[in-house]
Amino acid sequence: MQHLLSPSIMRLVLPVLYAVVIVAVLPLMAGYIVLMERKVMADMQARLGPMRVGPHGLLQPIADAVKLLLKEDIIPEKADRLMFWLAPLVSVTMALLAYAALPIGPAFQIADLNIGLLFILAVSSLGIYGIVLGGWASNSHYSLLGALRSAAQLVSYETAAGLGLISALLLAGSLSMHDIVMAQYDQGMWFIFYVPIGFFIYMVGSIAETNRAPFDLPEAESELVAGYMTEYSGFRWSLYFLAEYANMIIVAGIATTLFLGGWLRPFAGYHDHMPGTSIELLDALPALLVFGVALYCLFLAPKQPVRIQKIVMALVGGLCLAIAGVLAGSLFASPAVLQGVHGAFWFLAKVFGYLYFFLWFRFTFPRYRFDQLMRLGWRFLIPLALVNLITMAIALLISREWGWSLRLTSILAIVVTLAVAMFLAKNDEVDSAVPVAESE
Amino acid sequence: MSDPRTTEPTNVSTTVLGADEIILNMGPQHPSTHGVLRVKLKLDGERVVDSECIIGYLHRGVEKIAEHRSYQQFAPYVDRMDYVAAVSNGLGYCEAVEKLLGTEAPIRARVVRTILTELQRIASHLLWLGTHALDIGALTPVFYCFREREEILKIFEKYCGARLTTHAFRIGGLQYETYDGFEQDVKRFCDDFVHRIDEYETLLTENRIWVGRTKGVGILSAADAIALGVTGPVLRASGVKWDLRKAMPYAAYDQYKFEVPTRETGDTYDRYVVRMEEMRQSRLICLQGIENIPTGPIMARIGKVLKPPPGEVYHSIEAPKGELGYYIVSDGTTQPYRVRVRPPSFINLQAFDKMARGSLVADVVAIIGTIDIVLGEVDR
Amino acid sequence: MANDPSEKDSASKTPASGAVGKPAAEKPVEPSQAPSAAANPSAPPAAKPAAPAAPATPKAAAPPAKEAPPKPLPLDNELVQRLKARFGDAIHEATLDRKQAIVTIAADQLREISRYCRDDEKFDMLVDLTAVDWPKREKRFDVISILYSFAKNERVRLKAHAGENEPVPSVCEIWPAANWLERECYDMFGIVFEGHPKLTRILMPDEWQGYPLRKDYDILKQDTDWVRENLGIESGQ
Amino acid sequence: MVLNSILFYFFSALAVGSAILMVTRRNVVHGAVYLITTLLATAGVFLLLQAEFLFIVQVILYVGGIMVLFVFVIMLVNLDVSLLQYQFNRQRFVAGVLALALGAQIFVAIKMGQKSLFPMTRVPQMSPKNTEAVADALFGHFMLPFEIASILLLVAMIGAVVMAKRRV
Repeated sequence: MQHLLSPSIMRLVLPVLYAVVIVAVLPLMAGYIVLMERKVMADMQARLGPMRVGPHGLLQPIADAVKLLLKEDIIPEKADRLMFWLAPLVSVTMALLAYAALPIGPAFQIADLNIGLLFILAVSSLGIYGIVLGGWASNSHYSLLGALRSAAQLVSYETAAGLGLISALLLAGSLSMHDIVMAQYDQGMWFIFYVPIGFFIYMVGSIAETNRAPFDLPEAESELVAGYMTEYSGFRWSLYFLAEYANMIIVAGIATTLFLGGWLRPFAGYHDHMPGTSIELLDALPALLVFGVALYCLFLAPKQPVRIQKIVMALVGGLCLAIAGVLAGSLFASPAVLQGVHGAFWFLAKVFGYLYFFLWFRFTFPRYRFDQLMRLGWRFLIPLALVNLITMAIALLISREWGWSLRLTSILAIVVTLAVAMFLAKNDEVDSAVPVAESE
Repeated sequence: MSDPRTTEPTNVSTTVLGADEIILNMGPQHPSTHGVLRVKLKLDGERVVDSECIIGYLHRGVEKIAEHRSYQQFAPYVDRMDYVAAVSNGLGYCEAVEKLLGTEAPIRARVVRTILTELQRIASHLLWLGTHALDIGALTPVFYCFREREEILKIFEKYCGARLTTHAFRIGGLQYETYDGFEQDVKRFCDDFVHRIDEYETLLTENRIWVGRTKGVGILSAADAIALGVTGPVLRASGVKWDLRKAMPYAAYDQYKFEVPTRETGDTYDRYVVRMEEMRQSRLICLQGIENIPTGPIMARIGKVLKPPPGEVYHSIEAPKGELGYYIVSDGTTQPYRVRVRPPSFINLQAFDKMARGSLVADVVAIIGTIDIVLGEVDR
Repeated sequence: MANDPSEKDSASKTPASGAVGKPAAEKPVEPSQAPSAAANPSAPPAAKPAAPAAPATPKAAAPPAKEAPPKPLPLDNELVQRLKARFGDAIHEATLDRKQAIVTIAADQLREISRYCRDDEKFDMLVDLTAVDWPKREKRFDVISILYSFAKNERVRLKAHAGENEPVPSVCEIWPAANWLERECYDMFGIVFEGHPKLTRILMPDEWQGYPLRKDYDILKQDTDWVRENLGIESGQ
Repeated sequence: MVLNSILFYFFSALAVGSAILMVTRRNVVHGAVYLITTLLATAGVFLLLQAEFLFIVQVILYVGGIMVLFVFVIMLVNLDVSLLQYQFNRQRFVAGVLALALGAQIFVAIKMGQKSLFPMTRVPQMSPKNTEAVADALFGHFMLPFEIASILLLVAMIGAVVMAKRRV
């Protein structure tokens, strides 16, 4: 196959293949994240969540997708047709474009740009246009107000999230995502342990950036109803929906790559062998885990009330069994294949772990008011991120110049930053207590 | 560009961006107006300059109907007014007519009435907490609150067959004897409930965002509260220690010890704390009540046909929303000549404009929630 | 049925039978089903037939322990004396009905007496403000305002008689609570409170004709007019 | 190489086309969108020249930052007033002279660069890590201008805040 195509074309085939896989899998993954969200929400609220479509609601995303396709797609009469059509497209394309540099496995990366992280940030920040143009095109006062509010929120929290990321970049020394993960492998420590405050700031910034949880203000404002998405319906609305969940996965991917060691297995550097075989315990873990899930599904299958649900549960069990087989099989294959397959598993596991926090925040915290949200962003998060960046840089400098171990200096940096955070929080408290007088 | 706005702002404050005052309509069909309430807000940018509540969408003319029904026949209508606290409505009406007749319900009936009314108060506060937290964005408390409220509604259903509009009491006492296992059910609910309240507290009370959204929002001073005739938890949160169950005890409240919680600043957070404390106190009353429900008749000796002597009476009770009063004029026939209901939600809602003025649009939802109105009672 | 006989006496006896007569005639049809449905199964059947046979007897036997004498007795405590001293003949009479103080005052003095009650007598909360319609009297409306004093933990009821189109002084500046209450009184009875900041209908639609809670307000006529006006057909009521 | 030049012509055509469209649109929002496409097209050209950092800076700065501001202002200022006014003022003569001058300039540029119009030779391979190269230049060699520029921006920001503050 190699000689058939010229090398320059050959260089394109693999990335295009990955791109097709990602674009195909993404809507399915977004659908199942929605299901995961509804199930976790139900679990936290002492109820069951969707149970009717498929066993334990497993076919719910497919049902939702079909519904959205069949729903009537209304365009408001005096709306700006070109913009109304263009806005969701902009949102979705920018969200999908950001996957180009996301390293899912050591090999599974569409394009290892040497400005990878910057590219993802730039492209995901273009998503604002989708929102603002959507709000404008719907020609209704409220959706415009909602659009401008979410745009303002996105812009201000991007700075905070960006500064949070830079503190991790200091350690990595390169913008390419692949090198960042390799840096964490070389230093033998995930960056979250060196710069946890940067991770915290990035998490809060990313939640605000994707308009979720305590910051999902534009949709939930009492008079804005659904913000910029009010006038959209049917498939067009699902494009926005897909863009939002794609953004969520990207944000989780960036956090995993930068702070949680991308596709690295926990204790990546630690090598021991189970007696008698060449397999390491930690490598076998994913296979065992998925195998356990498969057994549980097969165990549940006969107990499903409806026959169709029995079949679907059995299918799911079979699918998990297959994945477990692949994972186990790769144990015996060459290290490259092992790292590739397990890398993808660990990356996805961390992404879903990170998303679980998103969902957790959504169901415990009430919503911020818009001025509180802005105050938190500008008065607390951005100064804290700056301070964290400076202290981290100093810590790095000390460890390089005077040879102290980075762990020690980073702990000092964290203590200093926390002290500053306390100070910032205290005077932030005083301001927010008197909103009325302040603006007169 | 006008100089810094030291002068009185002109009625139409035109700012550089030309965003002059806009009129914003909330309701009557709106997710967080607790029923068909329409609020016209005049906004200057984000700040509420003036507000006007337009009500009457649920007006069914209960007082007109009362003039064409006999005393017993009107009792079920009373449940439909504040449909969230039907039992206490019934208690107020029955006691008012008993006062009109000059009789009193036997002690056993009064004790059972007190227990059921206190359970209803907890149920009403639970519904308030759930919807109030939902309006401010906390998605979870509403499901916990409704789980507890379900227990109470089961007790009502076992006792009188209905969950919401119960018509649990009759003029002169009770219609049904308490079902066996009534004490155990109430005991089980009370024992379990104390942990549940702590669950809500952990979710909300120290939650920085909840405090940020409620502290300093919708402040009502004690003087304004009294002047506006506001009663109930809203009044107590403004610092006035006044509860009809203590000031003018009715039913069997004089036999039980309980506290009247009050707070000082009278903002949304204080009203939240007062109502949470009230739920704990109601639980204590129920526990004291079921210790010994006295034996004896459950119905006073009044005839089938009630013809109270001509005259008038005003009797009021401490309903979950405030002072619920009945002013009944009798002309000696079997049908009341005039029944006037003093609706706490109607008068508390009047204080909305005082609270909402100067606050932000996002707070309007919290303020409507904190007054705890039910439109059935506002419109009657 | 159980309520039938008493229904007829009430129709004839009530002074307001005049215009109300026509609807009252249909009334017995309606209520008779309601009570039988409401009459609970547990009451022994034997007792029911006995009741209609002798409607007169339960009336006498019914309220054996009725202490409140039919006519409210005159009241003369310090409050009434101070009021009389201050306002003289504006205080028409003071009675005690079912142990509740009622002071009947002249309508035009309502604002001064209310201000006096709030400032000097410490009745700082207006519990309720409503009206009762006695169409037979020449001053047909009773404007009732119920006051409560936190200090003395006591209630008093001021009753002022007002004629059909006779404006009553508004107490809005004394108790802001009166704002909506007076609007409701105007909406339901048509009593004009002069000095009220915005006296408009509060519960009924703004363009509603007639005042619902008046005794001579006939729902049926109102309904047929509305149907004829808006739908252009004859309502079959 | 063929792919390279195809892309180059595609991007430049896109840039010129959307620039023309931008000017002629009556609806301001459409104009803004076409301006964004122009900027993205020029970013594409940077990418073709292997200047990845410039590509990213162009995308983040112009399209992600400045254009968002443009769109914000367009949406906040209610436009139905300006749409009614006549868009073009009557200085036709001045416009004509300017157009001629610009035309002459372009003609001279083309005349001089005749050889490199159709780039046959490959652009010299930039060092893969041009981000470091840019960083060294900025903070090493051109430290002073960089600081002056940042102070200038700071002053501008403070000025904006003061102006906005006075109005509130």
